[in-house]
Amino acid sequence: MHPYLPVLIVLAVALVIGLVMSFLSAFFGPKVPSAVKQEVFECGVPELGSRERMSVRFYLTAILFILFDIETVFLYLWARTFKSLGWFGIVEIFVFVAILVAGYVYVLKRKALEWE
Amino acid sequence: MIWMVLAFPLLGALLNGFLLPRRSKFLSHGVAVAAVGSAFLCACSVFLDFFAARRPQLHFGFEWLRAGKFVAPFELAVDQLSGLMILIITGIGTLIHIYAGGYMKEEETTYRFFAYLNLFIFMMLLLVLGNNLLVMFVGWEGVGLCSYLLIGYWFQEEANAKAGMKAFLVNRIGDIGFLIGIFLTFRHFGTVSFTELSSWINLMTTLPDPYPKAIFWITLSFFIGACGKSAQLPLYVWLPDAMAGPTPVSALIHAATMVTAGIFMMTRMSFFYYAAPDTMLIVAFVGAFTALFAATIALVQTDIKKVLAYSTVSQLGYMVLACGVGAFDAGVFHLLTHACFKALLFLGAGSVIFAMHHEQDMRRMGGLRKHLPITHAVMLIGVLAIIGVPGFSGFFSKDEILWKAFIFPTYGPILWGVGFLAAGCTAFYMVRLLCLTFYGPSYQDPHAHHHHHEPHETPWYMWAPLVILAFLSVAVGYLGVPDFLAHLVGGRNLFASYLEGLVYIPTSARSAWTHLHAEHAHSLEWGLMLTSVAWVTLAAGTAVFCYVNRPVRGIAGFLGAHFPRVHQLLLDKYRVDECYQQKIVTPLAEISTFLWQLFDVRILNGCVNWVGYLLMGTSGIASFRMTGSLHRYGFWVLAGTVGILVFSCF
Amino acid sequence: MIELGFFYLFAVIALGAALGVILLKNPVAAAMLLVVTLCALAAEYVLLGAEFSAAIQVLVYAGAIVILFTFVIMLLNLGQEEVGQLMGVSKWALLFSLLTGAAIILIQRLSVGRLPEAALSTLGSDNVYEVGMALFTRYLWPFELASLLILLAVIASIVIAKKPTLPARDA
Amino acid sequence: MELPVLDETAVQIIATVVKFLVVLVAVLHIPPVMIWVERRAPALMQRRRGPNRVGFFRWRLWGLLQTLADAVKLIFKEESVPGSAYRGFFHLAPLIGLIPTLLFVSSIPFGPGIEIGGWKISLSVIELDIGALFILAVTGIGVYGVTLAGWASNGKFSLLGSLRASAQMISYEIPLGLSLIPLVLIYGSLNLQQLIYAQSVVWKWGIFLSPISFFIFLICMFAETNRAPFDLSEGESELVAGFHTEYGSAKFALFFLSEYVAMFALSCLCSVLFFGGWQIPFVSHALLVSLLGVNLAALVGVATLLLKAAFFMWLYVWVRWTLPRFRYDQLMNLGWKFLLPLGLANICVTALVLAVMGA
Amino acid sequence: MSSIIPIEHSLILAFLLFFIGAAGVLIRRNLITVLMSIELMLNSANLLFVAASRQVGNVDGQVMMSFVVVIAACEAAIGLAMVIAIFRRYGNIKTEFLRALRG
Repeated sequence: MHPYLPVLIVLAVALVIGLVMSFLSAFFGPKVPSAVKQEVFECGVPELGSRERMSVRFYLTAILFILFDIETVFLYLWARTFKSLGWFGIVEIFVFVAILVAGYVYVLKRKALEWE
Repeated sequence: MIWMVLAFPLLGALLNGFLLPRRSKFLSHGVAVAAVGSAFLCACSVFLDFFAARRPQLHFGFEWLRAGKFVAPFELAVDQLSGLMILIITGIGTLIHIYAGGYMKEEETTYRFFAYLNLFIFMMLLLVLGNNLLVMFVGWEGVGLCSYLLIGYWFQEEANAKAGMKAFLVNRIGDIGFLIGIFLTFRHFGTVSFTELSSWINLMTTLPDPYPKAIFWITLSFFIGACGKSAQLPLYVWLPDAMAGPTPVSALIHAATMVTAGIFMMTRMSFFYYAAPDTMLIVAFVGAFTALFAATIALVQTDIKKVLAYSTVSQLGYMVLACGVGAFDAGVFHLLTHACFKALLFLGAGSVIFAMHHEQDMRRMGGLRKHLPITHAVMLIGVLAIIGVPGFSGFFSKDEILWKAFIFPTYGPILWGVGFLAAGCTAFYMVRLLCLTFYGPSYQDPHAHHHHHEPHETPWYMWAPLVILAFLSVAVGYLGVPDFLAHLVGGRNLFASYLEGLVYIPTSARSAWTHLHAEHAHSLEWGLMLTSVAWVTLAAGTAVFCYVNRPVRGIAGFLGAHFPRVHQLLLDKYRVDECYQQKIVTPLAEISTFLWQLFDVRILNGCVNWVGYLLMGTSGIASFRMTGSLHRYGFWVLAGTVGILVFSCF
Repeated sequence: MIELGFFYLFAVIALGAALGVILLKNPVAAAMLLVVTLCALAAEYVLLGAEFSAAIQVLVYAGAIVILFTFVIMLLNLGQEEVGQLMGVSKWALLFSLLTGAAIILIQRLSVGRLPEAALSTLGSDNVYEVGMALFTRYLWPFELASLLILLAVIASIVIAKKPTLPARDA
Repeated sequence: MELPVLDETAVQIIATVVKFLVVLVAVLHIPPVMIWVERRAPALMQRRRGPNRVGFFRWRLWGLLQTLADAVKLIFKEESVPGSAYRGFFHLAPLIGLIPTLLFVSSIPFGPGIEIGGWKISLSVIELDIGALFILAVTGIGVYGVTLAGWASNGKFSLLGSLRASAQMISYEIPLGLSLIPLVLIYGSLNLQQLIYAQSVVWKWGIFLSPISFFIFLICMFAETNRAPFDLSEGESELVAGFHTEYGSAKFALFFLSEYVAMFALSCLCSVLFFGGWQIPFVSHALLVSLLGVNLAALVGVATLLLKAAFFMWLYVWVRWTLPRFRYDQLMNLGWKFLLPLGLANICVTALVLAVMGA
Repeated sequence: MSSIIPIEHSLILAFLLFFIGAAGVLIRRNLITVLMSIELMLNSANLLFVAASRQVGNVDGQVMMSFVVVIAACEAAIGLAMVIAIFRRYGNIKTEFLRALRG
């Protein structure tokens, strides 16, 4: 058996069961819609919607996330081959990490991660 | 090891220029001194290696340039000449670096100063170590650049910036000579390497015409280069102005090392010069007259650094004279002694200026002996050395030159006479400088805002280099005691025998230079020597008589009273600068303006504009597809890809 | 054969989702379908024996890059109405059919006796280890350069995104 | 029991489905039990009673059936969708949140293999050589559930809550990933089952060989599940209920379910990585097998793992009622400016120590 | 893992993906969708790398694929930063506003 077949099985079964569960109330619950019920909850004040724009910091966080996500993946590769590579690998990965840490320091210096 | 000699100063320059924090003066000074000091130690090791082997060593770096037949490797050579030069450059350089830390203490941007200074050392080493003309030329231009940067170190003042510019431009004229020399050399010999050139010259003895006309032009071109760098007539004008730079710079660059590059270069190519007797005569006369010319100007100057600057020009004239009469070893020996005592004099003058809070006018000094005892003592030694008092180094080197000039077969006595007069002037103005500065009553300007500061001796790290230099100013003379004196105690001229094998006369040219090794009556040598000693003593005595303990009148007052026009002429430095301005600079500027108006504005711009108008008028026809829409562009790119794909299917 | 069936299944999912990415008006929907495409491709990588590629595809591509897209869409709060319509589609049909035909013919012609036989036996079972060894020995310099590239990208994007630009000139 | 008609593949497929269904049924029981614990525990701490009425006729069972009643009630509630919502994603978001957590919990090795009728069956639903990377990948996908839920609701509290929650989750994914690397360095494998086998004796447990990793992992466990003290995304005082403000009835229950499943999965993972998984301390598995046989020993293993996981589940509750909530800037600073450098330093030090010891 | 998927299948799939991506770049006016379409094109290249790696029998293709992922990450980061900058400047992100190349 292909080792990834269970992933597919789990995915399929979970999808079916999840769909069933999320439509349980559609079967069992009452359906009495009204205009007020369908408004977005905004603590009772008249609805404004979500039209205002969000802080650019979320974007910067995601950028930093990408940076370190890639680093993490490569670190896993290195960790897996660590026993064969020895000191050579250490030096190599230290250079790699050092360069990325430079980016991290830059981000900190630009105060891109300061949440007010 | 030889690469380390080059690497340390460069590293120091890079560290000071780019990497180190710039606030700490102590750090930048320390790094600079450490860089040059390490280079000096390495140079000593290189020199000892060479000295033990007694054989020139070539160090191949990498192939630098290759264009057709033209090959220029980056190659260094250590031989008698460059080995000696690297010792002078790094040794005296170290002392001056140490001194400069004190002198530049009140500056804000010392890192810049030391970065330039280290860079200069690097470039100078490159100049002397290069084994071909191109590497030497890199160093040649490099030292010019550093000199420019350092003269204009206080560039906030316009005069300094202009002085730097002047030095740079005047040197350009010499550099053009140098470049033409390189071109001619390559054209006629197909190589620019010194070792190969020297073997070429030896081979040429077999040719029917041993002296091709080209050698005259080649040597003349190189001599123009030497005139620029070594401040000879008529290109000397930049050197006095170069005193605008800080005094350690004057000591290092404009006295001890860079200005001697011309003499170094001619010695390096002595085999060429020996083969061109016509050039040699020109060289000898230019040298002799420069020596006298500058010495007479120095008689009346009042700025302490200007006196020393003209003195440098004059001494360089002696060295060039030595080269011109074929006594390259005497020239190099004078180079060595001059490097020691002139560096000493400049640094001493620097100490005086430092103690006087940047007062340079000698008429406002006087009586400093009791305030600056150490400086006084070393300056005294320096003056005795330069005027050629027996027992001091200048005596041996200058007399050797005069002697070699005297025995020169063509116009020898005339050359000797000019040099002899210059020696007297030298003695006079140097003693005058000493008297005005250190003896007599004080003439400090009472209105100066810092009058409540008594002049005081400099800190130890400023006078210690002076003491070392003073010792050297005496000691190095004994390396080159002339044979007839040395024989008295059973020795010989150590320096000449050291240089043997480097300076040699090509076989074909031997006949023209027989006098150099001919036997002469010792009585003649003794006679000339005693004459010059007497002459120097007379001149020095007159100066002492005129200036010690007297109001500042002396010869200036005497000349001013009886020969006002002569005095004015000397004060105006023979109006050379004005003449250049009127006869060369102004017409050049006018011609340039005319050409600019005619060619650039009318013809060139006209053509370009016309083409532009034409294109602007017609481009609309072709640009209707350029909608600026990326989609459209992308579409056509993709369509092209599809076309290629479809095409490649069949 | 089962593998081939799954290959077709995921190929269809990937292509369908990709079509959705370029045709749907709602950018968030497009981003989600992009995730589907990426995951389907990851499945294809697994079928091709490239476990590590599949992992990096899901982890970095689907998990990080598309998150960035989503964040920006939400940041700019692009609703459906702000999305422009498609440009002219008719020539695309032509181009598409031409290109498909050309490519299929080309691939067929290329593959007749020209492609090397699949050399499965040389690929070991420990995929992560092998990729790691290749990356850290033969691809040492590209690897270090990649880190520099990321560094530059981070700096550039922060400079571009953080600095307020000039007010609109003609919009 | 002989099943001669089945070949290996078929058996494994059936076994996978059965194992997953068992896991699914098990995790479906987690929220009710946990909610009961979460209401009884503070009551215990605060010396009050908590829910204790709802029972089965006269057996009250300490109120255990209260949450069951809650669940049933949720299912029978009306499902209300805001008019301005993006309907498709509104319905899909809880599923997108749930499925990755189910994949996550399926990849936990609950015990050593069992043997039924001669077929060897492992006790993890999904067993991959790149297990650790797989878990990181599905965690990454899980972020979309939160993001989509908030965006699809199209309300400002929901959107802000979801952006905050997803930013928080991605921020803590990095230290989470970094904290596992020292273990990979030490044990040399990404396969979870092999990691457990590598921790065969107590002093080789992850917590002893890499305590800093455990520290980072523990903090990330709380942050990844948006639990107290990191439950900023649903700070009632400012954001009402965060990304699931607009959700009700069964879909709300699904969010609940996925949160608790994630907690459970992370607790199990923590036990697997740092506490020897299903192994009983000081008792070797071989001994257990010789005493009880393979299958019984495996069941003991499962029980051991669940016990260890239960401790961390209890820790979740305990911390929630002990620590106050962080501020958002403190949360992000903790993740980016403390845990990230700490994780990197931890990796570097571990690698250097290993290299020195190896050389 | 044992059965062979002929490389032609991967080639055709990669080609179709690339075309869909290219079409997306060309027909969409929304910059973000354009960027996503570029990701599709990059992915088709990735698929080719992985398929070729299997065909040739070494992992070089997979290594290249991971570099492509790095490049895609950088491209997305900078591209989206530019989207933000453009949005600030023009107030929307339709591509027809970007006509600086108009002749």
